Amino acid sequence: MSERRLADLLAMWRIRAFEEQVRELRAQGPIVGSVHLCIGQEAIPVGACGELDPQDALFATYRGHGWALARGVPAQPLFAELMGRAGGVNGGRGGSAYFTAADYGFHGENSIVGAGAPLACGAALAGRYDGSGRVAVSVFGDGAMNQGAVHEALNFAAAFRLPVVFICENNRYSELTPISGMVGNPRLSERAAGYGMPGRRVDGNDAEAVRFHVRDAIEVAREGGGPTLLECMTDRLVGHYIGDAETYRQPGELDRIRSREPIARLRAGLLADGVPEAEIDAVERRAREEMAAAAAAAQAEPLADPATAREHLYA
Amino acid sequence: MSERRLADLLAMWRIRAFEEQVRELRAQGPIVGSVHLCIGQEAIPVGACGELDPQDALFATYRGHGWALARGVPAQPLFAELMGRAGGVNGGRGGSAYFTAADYGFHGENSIVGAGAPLACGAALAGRYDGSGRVAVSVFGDGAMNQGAVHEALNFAAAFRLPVVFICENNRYSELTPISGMVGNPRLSERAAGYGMPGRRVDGNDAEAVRFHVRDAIEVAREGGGPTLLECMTDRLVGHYIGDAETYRQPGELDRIRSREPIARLRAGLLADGVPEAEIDAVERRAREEMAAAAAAAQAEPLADPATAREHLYA
Amino acid sequence: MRELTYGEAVNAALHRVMEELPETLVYGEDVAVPGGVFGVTRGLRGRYGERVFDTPISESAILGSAVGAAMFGRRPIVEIMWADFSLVALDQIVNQAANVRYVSGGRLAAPLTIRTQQGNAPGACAQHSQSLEALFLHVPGLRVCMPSTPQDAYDLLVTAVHCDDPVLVIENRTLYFGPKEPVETGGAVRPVGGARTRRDGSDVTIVTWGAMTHRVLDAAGRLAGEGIEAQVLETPWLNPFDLDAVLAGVSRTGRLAVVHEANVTGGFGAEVVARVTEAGAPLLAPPIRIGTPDVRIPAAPVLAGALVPDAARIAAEVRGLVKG
Amino acid sequence: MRELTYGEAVNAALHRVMEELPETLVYGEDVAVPGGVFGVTRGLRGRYGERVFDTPISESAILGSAVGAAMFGRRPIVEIMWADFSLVALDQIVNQAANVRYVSGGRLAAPLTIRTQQGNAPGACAQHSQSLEALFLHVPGLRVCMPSTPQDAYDLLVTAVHCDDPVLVIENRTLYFGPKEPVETGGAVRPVGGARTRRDGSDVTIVTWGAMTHRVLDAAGRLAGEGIEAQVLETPWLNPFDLDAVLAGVSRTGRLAVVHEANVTGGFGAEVVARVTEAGAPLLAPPIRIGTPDVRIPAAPVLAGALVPDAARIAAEVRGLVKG
Ligand SMILES: Cc1ncc(C[n+]2csc(CCOP(=O)(O)OP(=O)(O)O)c2C)c(N)n1
Ligand SMILES: Cc1ncc(C[n+]2csc(CCOP(=O)(O)OP(=O)(O)O)c2C)c(N)n1
Ligand SMILES: [Mg+2]
Ligand SMILES: [Mg+2]
Repeated sequence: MSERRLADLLAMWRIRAFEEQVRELRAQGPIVGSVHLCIGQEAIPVGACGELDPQDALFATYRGHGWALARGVPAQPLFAELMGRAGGVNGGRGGSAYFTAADYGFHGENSIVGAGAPLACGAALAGRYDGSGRVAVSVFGDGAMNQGAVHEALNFAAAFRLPVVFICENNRYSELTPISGMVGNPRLSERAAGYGMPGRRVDGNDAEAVRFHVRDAIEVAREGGGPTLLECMTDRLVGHYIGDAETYRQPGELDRIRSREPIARLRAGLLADGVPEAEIDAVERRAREEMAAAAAAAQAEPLADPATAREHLYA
Repeated sequence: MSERRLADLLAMWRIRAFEEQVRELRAQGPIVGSVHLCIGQEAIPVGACGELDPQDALFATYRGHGWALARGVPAQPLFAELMGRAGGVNGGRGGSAYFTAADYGFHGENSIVGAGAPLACGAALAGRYDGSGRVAVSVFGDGAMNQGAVHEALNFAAAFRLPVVFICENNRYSELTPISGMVGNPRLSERAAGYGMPGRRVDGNDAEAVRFHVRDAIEVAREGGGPTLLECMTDRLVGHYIGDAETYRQPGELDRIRSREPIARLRAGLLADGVPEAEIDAVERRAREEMAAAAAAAQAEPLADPATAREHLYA
Repeated sequence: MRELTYGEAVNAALHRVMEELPETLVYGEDVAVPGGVFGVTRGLRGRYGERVFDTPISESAILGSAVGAAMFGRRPIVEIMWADFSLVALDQIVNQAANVRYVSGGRLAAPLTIRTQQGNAPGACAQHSQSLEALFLHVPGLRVCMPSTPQDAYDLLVTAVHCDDPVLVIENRTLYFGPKEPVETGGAVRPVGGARTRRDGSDVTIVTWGAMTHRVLDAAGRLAGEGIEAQVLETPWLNPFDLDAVLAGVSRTGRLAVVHEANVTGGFGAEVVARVTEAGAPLLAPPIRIGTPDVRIPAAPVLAGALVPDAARIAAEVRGLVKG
Repeated sequence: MRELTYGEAVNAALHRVMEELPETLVYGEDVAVPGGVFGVTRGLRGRYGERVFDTPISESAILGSAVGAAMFGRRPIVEIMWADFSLVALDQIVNQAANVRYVSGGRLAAPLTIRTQQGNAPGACAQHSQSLEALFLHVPGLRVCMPSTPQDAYDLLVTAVHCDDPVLVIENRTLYFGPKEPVETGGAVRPVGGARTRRDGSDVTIVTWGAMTHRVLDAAGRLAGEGIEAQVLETPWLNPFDLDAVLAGVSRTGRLAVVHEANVTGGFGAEVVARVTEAGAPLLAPPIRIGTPDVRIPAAPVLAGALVPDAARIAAEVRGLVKG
């Protein structure tokens, strides 16, 4: 049991350490443009991705670095992508907010809010004909629940009982605006009933809780039971994007958030269970070292070649 | 009591007689292009429009002739519009599926499925600032519930508690396709809870039932209680558009539909209550004569003037 | 050769690709059990079962799922009933489909075909009458064609479905029920691109596409009666566009007229004129564009008729170009 | 005169119209309490309260409600954060807003202003880098402008809000935080339309708009060093478009180059070239268009930099045009 939890800790630390390297690289210059970090939300990809099989499809958002890592995409080509290196997963064409890594079962970020949900329906639909038994996971935020494309995808999947697991990462903000004021019913998972699919609110800061519900939803999906909507409650420990002044935070909000953030929580739990602190700290150190090395290696790679900028527009 | 019901009967007969004239004119030639009749659905506009005040806004669909008539738009300029006459409510520019008659509180049909719902939110929003106490009614079909714009409008109205009454005319078909197979939960009104607004299924073939629920929803809206979704169950007695072969009808379906259609039902009810048949038949005759006269008068009007075709594009 | 109407030719092409490409799917609103609002997809559901299905009225879900399915080895052929309706879901075509191959550096592809139809028809309202090809022609990553004959309706659709890029096939409902013509079916899949000389002539080159082609041929016939010989060059493929064919024609005739149903400003006619001008082709007179004026389309036929170009107006303007 | 950046000028214009037109509303994603993701709408919520509010991420509801509110006497000023996002809701602009006045024969109007911003910025992905003005310029019923200076950012927005038609004001995020410049605020509302001669010259007329204007001026400066005098004519108003100003310039210089950030094919540059050609303006050389090649925009700055026109490339192509 504590093995699994130590593995979760490592997986979460790998994501957080990756994101902290990204923040550093963005500050120093090698990474340019707007970057959306998932610090504080690591438990969701870590809990979910372990339940996916190789043939499954995963569609995330611009806040997708953690999802790519949890899905198994190596850190170096991700760093390389963010730094516009030729060795990036898309040779620098995707960047931080819009890369794919299909070889690893990561079918891409999307920087149009909600636009990935219909794509996920298509991946699930394809599974109807290719005998793969594929399940598609569609990840989006709380704010995306108010976007037409997400609605159409939820109904499309429900009407055709497509094997899709819709994971709404409810971090309580749509960019700089609290979701609470942007909906009539803040329990987003309650929309599921209207579509005729199960909907659950999940503790998104607990990888184990996420794992349980995702496994359940995938089981239903694989058996032909159709889609599920999981509303994973979490928080951003950082701004919406790097540079966000976070003026919208309430007094004491960040303390409250830090007190329940997934890594600190798991760390406390492991200590309480008698796991030696040294062992726990070693996990953090290992993740940090791995990411520092990957970032440095990626930074040493050559930039994308401008001469190739026009290639691959058409077959 | 039977006065009100006789008035309803007259109002419904006016709509049906109008539509039958339209069908005739479409067959003969004066009306060209695709036309969507509301025969069988008359009880919904008749029940709803009596509850609207002059300052209220009404947005319908391409199946909106009945809504315009019930709102008080005279028949002749409607016939004229459908026949491309200069005297049409839009001088022939709107046609059967896309006319407005703002002077009568009819803010238009729309021939893009679901597109009118956001417009209705705007009319309600305007009322926040102009002190009119305006309520906006947004009418759409069952199929439109699967369109992104309707979802966004429902949430937008709920989030801001806008005074909008959403009336879904559930005639069980989206064009030629049964709605039952296009949703995961056929009780469309159950989507309301997810948005945080009341949702009701209403007998849409009973003007009195529609009146009761619309009045209730308008009362809530005017008091600042926000929007309501009313799913009015009804049936088309005719094709989706004139020319529809209706190959999708099940054996016995049309008989079933005719047995519950609003005019026959109300007629039977009035007879049962002892209203003399002659009086009831007089209502039908009166409506038919009125519409025949209006159609003839409109047909005698001059066509729109081609020389004006470029006017009014910009202020 | 089979005698087919334009609509029947589209149907024959769909049957062929469903037969020869097991990865194809056909779906959209009312396309399966009802066989399409214009009957163009008739018989597919019965023949290919689950590979053909009706959808909710959800263009974003239709197009987006087609992109997703295409990324996973399917070849979806989806229908957007009217081009006007693509505007509720343009993101899925422009921001999604068009980016898949390029951004992934060729690791992923989106071989989907989007069938739609457009243009004005008597009585159609402003929301059901637009000619929107210019919007799609400004989007790198898409292929776009507009057949006007039964043979091209067949050939271009077959080519589109075999193409590994997202292709938009823009049909026209006023052509579906036109005359039957001999159509060669089952031939080799033709490459993407190409133009058609529908009539030869030495006085002026008229470039056109879509349903306008027929009005242009009518106009050319009238002009011939007056001794004006117009070359009518149809470009059913607009992306890629066969500029060479246009330049070849213009270099012979020295005059260019471009005719399309879309409103003039920002229409693809501007691109054609610009390319010919940039190429420095010597012209005897400035080129002209003939299209719908920049207004919305009114429903009344008598009003729309005063706006959408007809043979008489096309002949008059071309006559003015030639006679100067 | 106040010294304002482009972004501050937009903010000043919003404050002015909110002050002088009580029927105005400002809403969109993050525009109210946060003051906009670029800070451009700062201070409005505090000052005008309920007339300024944040919305759900629902572009169809934002745009559609603005059309509806405009039909009922309001003057909504709504923000679409990136022009790329308008593609999820284009129906509300094209099929709804643009039709209100025409179809109602002038009985109804939709005086709304849509503020958005577009273009590439270092690191921006393909879904956040497009220049889409050509799509809107093909839509009769809309007005479209693209300010590039603080003064125009102020003036054009004030004019747009006072205009009784739907107006799209396309800003550019790379300009918001540019240098402060003296801006005359509070002046009379200027009419819709017009062009600006940003630099005079006798050898070639370069027509441009949006952020490209600055790169063109840079290029013109370089060319002057070589003795090539370029007239730089900015057309911040694209609908209506000031063709007369272009023809006047071209008639003096005899050469035309059109520069825009959008990809070339189907860009508005084609319309400019087509109109000048149709007008029969005598040219010493065929006109040229300079824009982004027809590809998607890659995120890596080194890749995007090879595609989006810069001063060096503009200078080189214009040099080629003049030197022949
Ligand atoms: C269609 C569209 N509208 C607006 C945006 C701008 N935008 C980017 S992220 C974002 C907020 C999304 O909030 P949420 O869905 O909760 O995801 P989170 O960022 O919190 O993970 C917005 C409005 C966009 N990218 N696409
Ligand atoms: C966005 C859009 N998609 C598709 C259509 C074509 N269409 C017109 S009516 C219709 C069916 C609508 O069904 P429903 O909402 O149930 O209304 P009903 O016609 O039954 O009254 C469809 C698909 C359209 N007009 N707009
Ligand atoms: Mg969020
Ligand atoms: Mg229906």
